[in-house]
Amino acid sequence: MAFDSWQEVIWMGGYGFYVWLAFGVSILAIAILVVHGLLTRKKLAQMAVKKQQQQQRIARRKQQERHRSMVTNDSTS
Amino acid sequence: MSVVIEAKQLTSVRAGRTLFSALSLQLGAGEILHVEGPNGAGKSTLLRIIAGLLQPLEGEVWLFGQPQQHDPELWQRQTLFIGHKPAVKAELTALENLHFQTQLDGANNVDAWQLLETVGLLGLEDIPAQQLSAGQQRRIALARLWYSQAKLWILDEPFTALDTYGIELLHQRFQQHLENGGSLLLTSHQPLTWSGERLQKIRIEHNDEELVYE
Amino acid sequence: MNKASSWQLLSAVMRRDLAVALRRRSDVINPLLFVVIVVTLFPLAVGPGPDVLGRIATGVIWVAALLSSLLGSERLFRDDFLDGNLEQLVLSPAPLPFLALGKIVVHWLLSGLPLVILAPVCALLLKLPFEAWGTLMLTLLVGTPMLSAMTAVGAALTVSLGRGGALLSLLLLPLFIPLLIFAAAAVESTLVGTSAYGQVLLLAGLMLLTLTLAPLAVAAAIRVSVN
Amino acid sequence: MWKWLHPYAKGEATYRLLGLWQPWLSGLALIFVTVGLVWGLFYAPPDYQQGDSYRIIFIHVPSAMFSMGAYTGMAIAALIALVWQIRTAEWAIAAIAPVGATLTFVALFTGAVWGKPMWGTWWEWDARLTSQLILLFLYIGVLALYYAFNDARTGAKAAAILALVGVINVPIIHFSVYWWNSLHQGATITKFEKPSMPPEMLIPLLISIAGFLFLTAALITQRLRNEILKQELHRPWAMEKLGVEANDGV
Repeated sequence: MAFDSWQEVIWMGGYGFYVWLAFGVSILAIAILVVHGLLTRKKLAQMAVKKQQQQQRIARRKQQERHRSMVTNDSTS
Repeated sequence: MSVVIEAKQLTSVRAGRTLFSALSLQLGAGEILHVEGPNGAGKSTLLRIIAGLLQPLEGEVWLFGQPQQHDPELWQRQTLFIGHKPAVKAELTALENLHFQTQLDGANNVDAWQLLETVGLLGLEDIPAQQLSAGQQRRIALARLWYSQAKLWILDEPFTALDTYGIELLHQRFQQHLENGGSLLLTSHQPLTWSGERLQKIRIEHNDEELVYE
Repeated sequence: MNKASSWQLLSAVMRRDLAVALRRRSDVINPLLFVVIVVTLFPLAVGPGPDVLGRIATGVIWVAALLSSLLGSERLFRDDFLDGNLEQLVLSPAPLPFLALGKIVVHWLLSGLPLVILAPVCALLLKLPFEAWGTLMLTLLVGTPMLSAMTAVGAALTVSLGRGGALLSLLLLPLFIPLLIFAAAAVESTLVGTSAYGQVLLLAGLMLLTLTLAPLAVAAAIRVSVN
Repeated sequence: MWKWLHPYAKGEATYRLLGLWQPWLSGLALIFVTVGLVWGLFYAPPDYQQGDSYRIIFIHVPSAMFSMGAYTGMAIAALIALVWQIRTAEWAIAAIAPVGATLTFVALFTGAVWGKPMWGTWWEWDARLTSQLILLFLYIGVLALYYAFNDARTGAKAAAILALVGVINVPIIHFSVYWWNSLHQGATITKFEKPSMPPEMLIPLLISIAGFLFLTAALITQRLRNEILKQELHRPWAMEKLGVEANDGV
């Protein structure tokens, strides 16, 4: 350890403000990047759910159409 | 009959939507192929792929039994693509447009005045194209058909904005082209007043289950 | 189709572009007026003393030239894109980079060359010492073709966006920095009485490199844009 | 034809492979960065000239290195995307650019903060800081272009062309800025270069550099996996990965 006490660590020989500012902002920037990546994934999962619902709606409609055409076929025969 | 153009298993995805998948078609000399389908179904995209402007996601296009990339120069000389944008310079007059167009097509011996008369624009030669009507601009664009030596014409909505006489004129020109062994690939919302066994049709439908997020 | 050499096509494309530009003279003249007006603003802002003006003259003229080259650049391919000529160029039998070079040359003739001719007026307004006028014009003569070429790359990339203006500046201005540095340094060294030979030579080398590579990038960008 | 020769051209395979790497890269990044920074902050001796302010070097130098490195990597991806039309390479551009831009920002910020005690000003037109600033502009340009298009594929290709144009320009810009700096500032000592560093400082610096390498790789991997999922969302495998049972159409 190059320092004798925690006060000295924070003081950094008079340069504490600059050193901790540089480290703090850098770590924050990278943390934001990581969190943004995690949020993106969460958003993708929501989109997947929406897409699944969309597919189900389309499938349901197709089924109804098929059903209807079967009914009309029955009535004509 | 010799095959002029052949599309093999084309798949195209635009803006996250599958327009068509595994689409194949074949067109021989002297044949006409009418691509039909609702708005936004991918007709223009198909034409642009065949013209070589777009890359399909999968599949290939062959001209005279050779793949597209094989001989790009043959491709460019043997096909003529006219899209729905007329490629007419708004600032230039009809005559100037025709003049430059023949030069860009390497048809230096074509008389621009003669061409102007053929497409029925005589008397309008000194008016900038931006002051002409949409139909007249389209006539300038379509004038290329009267001197083109290309075997395959790819026309996206050629009849748009044309009057009855213009449509009739175009049909006559198509007839000549086919008789000379040319082929024609076109889209049109109007039904073709065409009868004959040489007319093929292909229909592209929406496939809506592929609508995805963008 | 009749066989036309690439040269014939190139000349047709260039002549047509020139003919169109002649019908739109204001598009050619406005960027030049912009330069003169910007140059006029500086003496008003920093005072007309020759010591201040003479020092900043080169920088002001060059920055004004960079900005003015952005003004008209959006139009470089926009009209061709909108009226469908761009896709016809792609389909033309001549190599696309070759035609792109033609468009760059036309753009330079209409924007770069007038700027070189205008330079003495700007130099006069900003009280640039007379002995540096020649170097200033020389740097503009060598530098503006690079401007046209880089601008063409940016314009081709953003042509299908319809609202490329601010984006185009963002893409291009950082790439202009070496040009600005060497051009300003060349004039500077003439002012202090040393030879500007090295810097001008360096600019000429950069110009050749840019004119070789930019048409390839423009062609690739056009192919992407007509998509 | 080419496409099928590249197994990694397929989204799912690439996604899986990256998934295998990601925990290792993240773990290594965490360990090395922590060790490097803690060592550098608390255990390395102070510099005899700059005192404790030099400790910023343990972040500044690695981030500056990989901000440049990431740009080169992005340009290589761009080249692959344009020449071989491999879609994963297109997505890699979108994955690398934000990481590179963040590293550039970190290098720029730490450089500026370091400049305050050294030069007495928050911003000095130092050659390295200036070229980092321009690099940041270049990154922002690529990102802006990538997301400017409606069609993701068009945007990726346009951004790829710009990245290649940029990578040719980066050395020219770099050279011109250094040259310009020497012209205007004469022989100021560049405070960031440390020709001879005692091992007590060099070792934590090297560890930190290694840590940032893993960190960069891990961040890119995370974003690339997201990008693959985003672009392949219409395929059943991607939906399953996101915890949704895919309805296979009809």
